[in-house]
Amino acid sequence: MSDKIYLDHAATTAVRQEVLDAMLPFFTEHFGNPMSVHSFGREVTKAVEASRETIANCLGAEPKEIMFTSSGTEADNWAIRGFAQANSKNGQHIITSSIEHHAVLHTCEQLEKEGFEVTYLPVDSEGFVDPKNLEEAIRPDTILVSIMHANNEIGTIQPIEELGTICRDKKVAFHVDAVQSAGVLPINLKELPVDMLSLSAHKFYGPKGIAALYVKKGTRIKPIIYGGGQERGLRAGTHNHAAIVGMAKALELAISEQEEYAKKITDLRDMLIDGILEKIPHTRLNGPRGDKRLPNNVNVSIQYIEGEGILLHLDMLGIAASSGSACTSGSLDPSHVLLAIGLSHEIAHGSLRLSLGRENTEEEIKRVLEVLPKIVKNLRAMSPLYQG
Amino acid sequence: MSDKIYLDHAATTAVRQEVLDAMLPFFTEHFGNPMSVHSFGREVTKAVEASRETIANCLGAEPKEIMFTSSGTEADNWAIRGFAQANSKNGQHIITSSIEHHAVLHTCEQLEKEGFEVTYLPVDSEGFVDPKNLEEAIRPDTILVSIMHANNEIGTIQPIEELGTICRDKKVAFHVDAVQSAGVLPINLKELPVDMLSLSAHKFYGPKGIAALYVKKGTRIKPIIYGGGQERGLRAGTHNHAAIVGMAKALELAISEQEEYAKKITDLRDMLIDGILEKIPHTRLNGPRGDKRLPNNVNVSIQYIEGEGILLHLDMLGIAASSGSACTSGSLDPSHVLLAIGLSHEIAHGSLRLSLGRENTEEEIKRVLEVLPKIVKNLRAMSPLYQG
Amino acid sequence: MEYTDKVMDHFMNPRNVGEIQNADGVGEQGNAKCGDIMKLYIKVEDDKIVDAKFKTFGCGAAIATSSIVTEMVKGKSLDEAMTISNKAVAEALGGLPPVKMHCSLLAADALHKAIIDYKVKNNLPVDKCDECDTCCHEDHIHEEEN
Amino acid sequence: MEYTDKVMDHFMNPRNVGEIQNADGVGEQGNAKCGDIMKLYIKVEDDKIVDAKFKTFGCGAAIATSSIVTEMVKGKSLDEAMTISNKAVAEALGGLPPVKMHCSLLAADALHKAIIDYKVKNNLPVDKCDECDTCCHEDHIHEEEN
Ligand SMILES: Cc1ncc(COP(=O)(O)O)c(C=O)c1O
Ligand SMILES: Cc1ncc(COP(=O)(O)O)c(C=O)c1O
Repeated sequence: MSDKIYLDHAATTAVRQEVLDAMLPFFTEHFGNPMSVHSFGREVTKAVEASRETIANCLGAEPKEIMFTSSGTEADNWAIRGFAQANSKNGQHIITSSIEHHAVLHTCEQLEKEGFEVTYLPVDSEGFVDPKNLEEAIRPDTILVSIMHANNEIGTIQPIEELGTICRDKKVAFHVDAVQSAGVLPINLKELPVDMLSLSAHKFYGPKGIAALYVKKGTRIKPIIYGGGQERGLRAGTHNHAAIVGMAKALELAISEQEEYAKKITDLRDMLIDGILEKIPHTRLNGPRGDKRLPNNVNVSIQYIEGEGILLHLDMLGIAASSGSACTSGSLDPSHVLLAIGLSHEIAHGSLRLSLGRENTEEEIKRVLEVLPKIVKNLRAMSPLYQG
Repeated sequence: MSDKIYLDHAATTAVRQEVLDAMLPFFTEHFGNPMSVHSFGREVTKAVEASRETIANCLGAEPKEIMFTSSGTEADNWAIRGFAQANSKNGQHIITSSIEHHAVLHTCEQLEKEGFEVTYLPVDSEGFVDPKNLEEAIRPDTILVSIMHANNEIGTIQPIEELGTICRDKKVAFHVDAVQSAGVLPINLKELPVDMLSLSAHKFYGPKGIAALYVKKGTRIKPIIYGGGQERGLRAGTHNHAAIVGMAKALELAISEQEEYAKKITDLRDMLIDGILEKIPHTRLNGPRGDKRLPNNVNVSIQYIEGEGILLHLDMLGIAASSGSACTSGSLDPSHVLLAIGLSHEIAHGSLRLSLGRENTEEEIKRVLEVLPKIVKNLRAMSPLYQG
Repeated sequence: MEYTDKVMDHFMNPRNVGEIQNADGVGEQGNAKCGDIMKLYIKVEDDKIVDAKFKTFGCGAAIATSSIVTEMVKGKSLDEAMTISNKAVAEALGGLPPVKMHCSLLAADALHKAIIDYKVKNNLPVDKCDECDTCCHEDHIHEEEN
Repeated sequence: MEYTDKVMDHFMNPRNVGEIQNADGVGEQGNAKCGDIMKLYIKVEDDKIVDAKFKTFGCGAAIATSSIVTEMVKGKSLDEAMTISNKAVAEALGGLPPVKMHCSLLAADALHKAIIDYKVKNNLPVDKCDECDTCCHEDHIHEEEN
């Protein structure tokens, strides 16, 4: 990576060396199928179940409540579709927010086409769901509420506990997309009123292709992938056990370093936010400040210019950032999250997300603060909207 | 592995060292998200697209026709459910066979619950689908036929070309589960009348957690996993690019060694089949002989005893085998495949699958032929069914 | 799914395999269709089981439970033997994988049947044994099948 | 999605950025809501475009197409310039990613509008340009968005 600066950790992270080391024996040596009745299978079963236990411990869950999937996206799809289909006789109404990840939103939209009704709760200018709005939106036929823990674009941390308590009181199931927060924020499912929770390893220095859905004991959910009897008959497909081992290792490391990491990264984050707002006129921070913001998320709107141009210039200097969610970067529409917090299309187009990670340093932040103002100046000089 | 003998390659294979080597840089070094607009993303996009092209070339397909999924199971689910849902206005009838993998059968059964009609074609005593039966089963409202290339339990290779021609003539889409055959048998989609085809890397010395669905240009299919715009908006979830790279490498190696490998392994297979039938009385071969059988598959029924006992004894000697599909080994019902070819429950319970692979040697086969008769004798002495 | 060492020991080195010629009681449980048949032979003297042998067609657990049940009953009175439950058989083996629990059912049932067979042959009063009709149990626990 | 070297060159070193004071024709296309606005200024002498400048709010492709279109028109007669198509602009850049094709549409349209503006101001006959109403095109090619 040499002198490149990676500031797109919300899109994905590198596998940590310790994690890769833990995975390596499981490719060529311990490669069996855990469903098999022989030593090659048993040794893998042991590794899979030990990993499940580690992950459960990290989250305050029971091992049986952890189900492996291939991605956070699959976990979100499964939680929502699987629950909706298993419980549709109790009602066909689902509640979510307008700033969820597309894995949640597009699943909900598809369910609407299949006859479910979905309410998309608005958020305030910092991206918060108002618990009162949730309370009012719950109807007798509401079966499920899905609200993300932390937003992937603007870093807003939702009042999960409060929202979950409302759901519990009204006897509605509560799913939390914790893909951005797992490993970064503490999550204790022993105490949180949460029925399902998604997490994805590649966001916390684990491998891609592996994720998990926490499904609280007693929660009825149908499979979305049918086949062999893996995951207690609920999610078929040969276990990706090397990745499972890596996920457990990565989460364990993240949890053990969490406090220290959060402190360091919050300092860098605030340095970056303050620096940008100070050095570049006509900018605004998207999402809240302080401890209700993901410690590694910076998202600013830079008026009069379009985000991709900034990304390209940064990229030429070896700095990797994103404009809105990585998953929508190929799209032309401005981020649905930025529109939902009230930005105009024009301003939403000029957003820049810098998401920090373990290896980032103060020097790197300083370098960004040095080059970014010049890039912006350059692009603004070209903009018909900027009256310098 | 020392002196262990692995004869369960149909369940899964070890990652080849060359494959792991190809994957390694993509965990810690080239780790970006291919959806991102920066060099970390671009280098990964290149690797993913190059892998797609390699796989396409291996199969005689176009790169755009290769879609990555997380498992053969997901590919099968997607092909059947995705096609059924996208084309249900043309009809709601699906045809498959009674010896498909559970990934196909359970998906079909679920679709039946949702209103589709499914015909399960019978097979003959060697496991072949009769093309005449297919022709007769196709109705005006038939939209899809799904027949596996090679059976995972008894190795029967179906007359895919003939079956596909019937489908094409009747304008019905044709899906082929090639999870057991890809990399082992030649597959040329330029010439085969096939619209969709599933393959899974961990069956040909690639990593677990990655597979592909070939979707012929012009085939309408709906997603089963919604979210970001990956795979042209048809299959969401961050790309598991290290595994994708590994899959391409593994398939490329398998194809380049295919002829030589098939020859070697067929000899070992026949040596094993002949040896068992000769040395152990009251045994029968399940599936055909010759070139209509997977070159690496041996499946025998050993009368009067139950399969698990044999597996456990073999395992104690370091020999890994399976009794029916690995995916159903935890189940108590005898294999649906063995029942479908006409075996009684009792005989089906006593089946043993030995599936060979790259590293197996003649010496290993000899060792199996030495110990297996003793194990069988032992267990039969304990059996109330055996009148010695 | 994993067997305990004790299960593996009884599977690899089953005790009391065979038939008892002129057995005082014989119990058969299961059928080949389900994948397990157990045949249990007992020799009775003074209301005590003095010998027991078995023949079993079945999985590792079926063979191990057969083996241990023959050990458990030897020296026990008929009444004592009748109280040996499925749970006790499983526990004596250090537990069985959930998916295999039905095999311990089979062993106790075969034993109870052998005792009833003896009692009937000897015109002794028989308490109805309700549990003896287990086969291809509907409640196979598929959930736990890993 | 990947840009050609030529696109990156025109993006990093855009030619003819700026406004022309007292331009003979000005064309504006797109709007900020869609994420791109292009403003194209031309100077005309003897029916020939002798200078062109642009200002653009937009993505990399929008800036690169703006830059190259100003190069392409210089020295061309108005009629020649009017025939510069979207396709030609994209081709001049060595191609654009499918998802970005609409940006080349924008550039040609702004050019055509600037020429029409000149003609209207100078009371010259104007051929109707049908293509000039592109914005937030419904046909954004989402299929190719990798
Ligand atoms: C909040 C959120 N949910 C879901 C996902 C999807 O996770 P994955 O990339 O593992 O499919 C992401 C990542 O892009 C995310 O940020
Ligand atoms: C014929 C067949 N189809 C599908 C599958 C499922 O593939 P995977 O293990 O990749 O989910 C298998 C493997 O178990 C198989 O043998």
